[in-house]
Amino acid sequence: MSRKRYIQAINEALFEEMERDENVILIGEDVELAIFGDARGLYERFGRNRIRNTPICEATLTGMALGATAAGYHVILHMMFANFVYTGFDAIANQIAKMRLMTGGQIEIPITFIAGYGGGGSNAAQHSDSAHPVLMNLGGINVAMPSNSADAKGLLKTAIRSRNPCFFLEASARGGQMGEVPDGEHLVPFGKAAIARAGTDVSIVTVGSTVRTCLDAAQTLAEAGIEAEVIDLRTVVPLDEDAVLASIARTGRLVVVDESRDRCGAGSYIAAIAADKGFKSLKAPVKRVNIPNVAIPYAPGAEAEVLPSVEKIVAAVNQIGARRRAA
Amino acid sequence: MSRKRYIQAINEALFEEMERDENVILIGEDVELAIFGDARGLYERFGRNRIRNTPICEATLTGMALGATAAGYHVILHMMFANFVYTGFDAIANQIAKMRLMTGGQIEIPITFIAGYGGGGSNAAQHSDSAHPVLMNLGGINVAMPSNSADAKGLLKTAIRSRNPCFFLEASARGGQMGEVPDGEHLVPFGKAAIARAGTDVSIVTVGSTVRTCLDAAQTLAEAGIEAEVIDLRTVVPLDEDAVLASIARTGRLVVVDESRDRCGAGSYIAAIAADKGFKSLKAPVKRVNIPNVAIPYAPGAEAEVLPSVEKIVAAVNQIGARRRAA
Amino acid sequence: MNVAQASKLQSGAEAMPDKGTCLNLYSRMLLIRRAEECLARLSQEGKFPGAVHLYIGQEAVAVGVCSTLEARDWITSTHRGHGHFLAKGGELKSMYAEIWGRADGICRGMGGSMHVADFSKGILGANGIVGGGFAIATGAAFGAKLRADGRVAVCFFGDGAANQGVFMESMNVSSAWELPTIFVCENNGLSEFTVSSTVTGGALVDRARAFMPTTIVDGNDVLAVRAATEKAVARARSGKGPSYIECITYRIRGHLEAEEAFLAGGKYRTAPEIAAWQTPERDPVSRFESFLGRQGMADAAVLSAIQQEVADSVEKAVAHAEAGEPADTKLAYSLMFAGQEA
Amino acid sequence: MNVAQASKLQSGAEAMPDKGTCLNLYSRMLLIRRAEECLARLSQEGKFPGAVHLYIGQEAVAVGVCSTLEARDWITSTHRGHGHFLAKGGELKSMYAEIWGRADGICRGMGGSMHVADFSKGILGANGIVGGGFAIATGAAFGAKLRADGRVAVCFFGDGAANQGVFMESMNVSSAWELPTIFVCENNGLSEFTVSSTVTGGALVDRARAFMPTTIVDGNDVLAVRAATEKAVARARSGKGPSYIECITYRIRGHLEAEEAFLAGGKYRTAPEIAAWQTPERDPVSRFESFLGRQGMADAAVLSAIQQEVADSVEKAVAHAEAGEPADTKLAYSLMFAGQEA
Ligand SMILES: Cc1ncc(C[n+]2csc(CCOP(=O)(O)OP(=O)(O)O)c2C)c(N)n1
Ligand SMILES: Cc1ncc(C[n+]2csc(CCOP(=O)(O)OP(=O)(O)O)c2C)c(N)n1
Ligand SMILES: [Mg+2]
Ligand SMILES: [Mg+2]
Repeated sequence: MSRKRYIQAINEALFEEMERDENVILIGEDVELAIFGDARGLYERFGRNRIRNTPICEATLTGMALGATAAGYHVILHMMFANFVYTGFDAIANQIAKMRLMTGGQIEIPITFIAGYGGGGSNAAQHSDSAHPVLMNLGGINVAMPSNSADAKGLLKTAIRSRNPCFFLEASARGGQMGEVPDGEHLVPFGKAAIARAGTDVSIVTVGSTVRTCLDAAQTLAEAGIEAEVIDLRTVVPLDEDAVLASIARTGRLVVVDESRDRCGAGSYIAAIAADKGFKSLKAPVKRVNIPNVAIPYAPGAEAEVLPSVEKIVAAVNQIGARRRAA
Repeated sequence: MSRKRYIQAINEALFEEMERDENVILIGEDVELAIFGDARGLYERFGRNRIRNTPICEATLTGMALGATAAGYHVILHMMFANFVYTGFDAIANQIAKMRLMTGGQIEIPITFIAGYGGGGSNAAQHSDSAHPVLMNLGGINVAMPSNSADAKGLLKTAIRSRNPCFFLEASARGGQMGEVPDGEHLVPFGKAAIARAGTDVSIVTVGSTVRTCLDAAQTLAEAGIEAEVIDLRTVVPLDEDAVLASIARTGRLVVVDESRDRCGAGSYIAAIAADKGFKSLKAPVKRVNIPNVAIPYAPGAEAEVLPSVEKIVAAVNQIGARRRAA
Repeated sequence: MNVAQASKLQSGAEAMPDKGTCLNLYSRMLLIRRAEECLARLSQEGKFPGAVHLYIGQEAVAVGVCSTLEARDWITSTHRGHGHFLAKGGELKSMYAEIWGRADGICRGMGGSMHVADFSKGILGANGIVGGGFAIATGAAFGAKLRADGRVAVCFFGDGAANQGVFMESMNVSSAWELPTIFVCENNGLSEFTVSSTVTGGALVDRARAFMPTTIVDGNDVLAVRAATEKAVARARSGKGPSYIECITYRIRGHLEAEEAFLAGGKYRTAPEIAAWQTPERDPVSRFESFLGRQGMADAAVLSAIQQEVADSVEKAVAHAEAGEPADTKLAYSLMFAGQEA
Repeated sequence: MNVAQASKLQSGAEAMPDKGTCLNLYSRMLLIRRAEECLARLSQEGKFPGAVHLYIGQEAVAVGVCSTLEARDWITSTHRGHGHFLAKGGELKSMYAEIWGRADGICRGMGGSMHVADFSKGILGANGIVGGGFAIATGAAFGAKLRADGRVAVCFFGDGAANQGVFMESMNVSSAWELPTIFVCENNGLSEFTVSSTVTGGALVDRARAFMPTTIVDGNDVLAVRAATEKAVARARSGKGPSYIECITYRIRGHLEAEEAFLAGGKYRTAPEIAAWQTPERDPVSRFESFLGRQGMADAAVLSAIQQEVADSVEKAVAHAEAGEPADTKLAYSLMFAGQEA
């Protein structure tokens, strides 16, 4: 184990996987100088045939990633901010998410997309969106959203070894967060949630940038005598329904927290699963703490107002009457 | 009242609104020859300064619609198939959905987008998608999805008179469906659901292309003694939560039906609302009948397999034990 | 371009391939022609689901271009993709089976006409998104460039697609990185039911000229197309970068079969315009047939043998498709991901 | 283009505006310069949230172009939008207030630096999406064309943005429909931390040449920029269609303030390269200042009066922004739609 920043763990995964497999290449705008830090040093190590700055043309870059798989490459396409996923959305939604089905399974599509998502930095509406809901709706794309350094490394390595397209979404606000990362080969499987904190009174299901917030909320709740269980989904496609259902079975109460807009967001989907397969376990309404149906404002106070927070999570838990169980 | 096809009702709305307001213009690929029938005759009536064929360049067309509003136009942009919404997604998601907020409310954005959506015609994955979930997630866009001729006319007229961006999604498979349309001025407000069929035993909440399917299912259920209430949402943004909650309060049971993929789809969102604000009313799990998380296959049997159907709806209702109430 | 202008373009006759090659060109074009005619007929009879966009009139482009390619080279195709599929070596039987929605279709019935693909033969798919092939071809070419293996990627696209911005983006990447991408514009003057010139600024070739060598050829002259492509392929294989070839041609059938139903009496072109492109001198197939005769490469017997062979293939393919099993209705769940259920 | 090449471009001195105009050009450029320098300083001091992309070095472009426009004309801007905003008549005070996230910011604190807009003055917004302005400007120009009211729409964009396909799409629509769109490329040779030439095929001007009249000017010569724009505006107003003006210039500051933090020691340009564009002969402001002196249009007293006025404005704007109320934290809910809660 060693302590590393979230962004360093990503960088390590890229290094290791590019060392392991020479068919892995990384392209994107400004990846050579590695402005997010995740690609730092790769250009110096692997050179221009493995790491390459592209022109600004997201619509083509996404389609090119698909084309390059025909030549046997695993393409890592760095899309910078999740908002630019919309710019390159056509080939993602119409080609990559559908191509394997449309060809009757002739092909595998080993592409890893990287994009930073989420608010908190006064980056305003065009640099603060979370794109995972629209990606989740496409059907043919895996979506990994690590909440900590170890998962950042392990999930990215899994993505790069997978034969399927995957979005690896970096929590923009978490890049500097420290965490323990196992030494040596460390892979985190897709579709296996983690119990980030065990608890008996309420389940808080979350992913990515808000896991930390939920853990902080759980701490606050604990001080008030409520033991919250925090489930970190790690990947939203595939999604570990069993973990969610098992947790609700234990606690009977659910608050879903994530950093995406509410309408057709990730939180709504998880709530829907609970309302169906978990219904028998539920003792109270399923609450959602996420982003209201607005674009992200610039001014810090106005931005904070629309982001998930410890206060909102605690309030949601209290609203559904989670109480300390009799011992 | 007179009987009209769904597509004719749309055509009528376009005629009337373009007569009413000379600032309304309609552009899109092949709108002059009106291949879907919805724009038929408009070119002959209004000429090239009001109706205009565009080049194939969805990414620019969506942004142009925004620009033209600065010159005081209400732009109707016909995008043909919902899949092409993905092609023009950038300006929709990054500009139009956010621009009013980003400018501090300086502007209104009167744009009506039209697109046909949904499967059933062996049009394969790139011509059969439903784009409403991704649009719903953006936050700043209204989404109208008429299920019948009267609503098709009334909702489109409302969209064209509104000062906000709106997607008017035509159910591709319903273009030929006949229905009564009120004569004279007929406007249907946004955010007001209709009780398409009243019932006491189970609520079926649906919208657009699947309303007819749900009514057929309700008929089948009635024959088995189960009275289903069918709620036609009409618009999914804004969404008439009250109508949904009131119906569940009456029936205690909910099946959500719509033609979009399950993950972060419209159905999941409605189920999530029920699991929160409607929880007290619910006597059984909330079931979703929609599209599984796949692209739409071409072959008719394989396509039918993934679309909502009477059988699936009936099965879902039966699964949650809806029974005829004691009289 | 109208017929008179197209006729003035340089002919490809001087770069004459040998007889065997010529007969192959002929039989491939004829196969496409007959296969498409058959689809037109059976579409009217409702023999298969879905729509078809037929390639009749443009056969010389696909065949001329693909005759210069190796099996390992790639093509990306369009919504009008049957001709490209067959020209690049796709199997008629499995294409028909696909269009019929059969389990043994080339895409197991999941894609249909607009998505016929055979990656094992470098056919990266017909595409329902206009302009969808640009980036895919460019990405494949990028792969070839990185491997320095001499493979090339041909992107077929229409004059309508040339208004999609990905056209410029792909040319830019191909040019900046000297990729072996060959941009083949099939300029048939039409973009669905819109006359392309009404929605197009300037000349398409000038867009390409900003990035790479360009040439305009008579797209109904299979040898001219072939000669132009040979140059582009040589340039691409030797690592020098992309080329643009514009083939002036015409679509004889409607945008899609049964377009009348969509048009409801509306018209976007005239009967004489169509007829002018169907004369024996303009039609790519009959024109090349006469040419073979004049060159002494094929007498009536040779031609009729080829014609018979083609007719047999089409007939067999229909029988095969008709007899096929419907596609597996549960397949979608397992096909979305490799080794993962949807 | 390097300094030596840029210096050879045609100068605008022969199309000399009158003295009043020239002094306005100077004071506008100076206002932008001082306002940006102040932001650079206060950014380091952490006086406002969010990032700023400064325009220092490119002032002649925004000012030269906008000096030819009427209030009713439109501009679309970029992530580097302060200069455009101020040149088109936007108010410094309300721009600063916006950057400070204040309730009385021009966008009520909702947009920040990257989204400063004043629709009442035809400023259709800075934009965080590279290339986002192309279609918006084209749409506005389409509106003007339909109304035949002689308004024009100017689209400012960078050399990096010129690789976005919407550039070609917008030029195509503008050209096909003869729209009054004026494409102003600010070619500063840089695209974030990438030297643009490494990701760009061919010459940008050739892309435009396929659609419309083009010209390349020294973007650090305000009169040259103005003269070129005057021609384009005249053409546009008279209904003849779009033009392309490429302004060769250079960005003096980092891509965004505090870029060093992102670069972690990495370099994409050299100090001498920057210095070469900062000489009195190259810098757009000091160069025009000398020119005014040489022409006898402004003596030291006139210049220092202007300088004082500019300094005062900046100082007042800072004080105003510092003293402002924070943006309303609940505003977002009511701003997403007109007359409808989110
Ligand atoms: C992104 C997208 N927009 C629109 C369409 C609808 N469409 C299908 S074919 C076509 C015209 C294409 O014209 P061209 O590229 O010249 O090809 P041709 O039909 O002439 O072979 C259009 C607009 C589409 N399939 N995809
Ligand atoms: C769609 C999109 N892709 C990428 C970015 C990130 N980005 C911001 S500015 C920039 C470079 C723009 O270069 P140029 O257009 O030349 O403008 P300059 O910064 O030189 O003024 C990039 C890549 C973005 N904001 N939007
Ligand atoms: Mg065409
Ligand atoms: Mg630049």
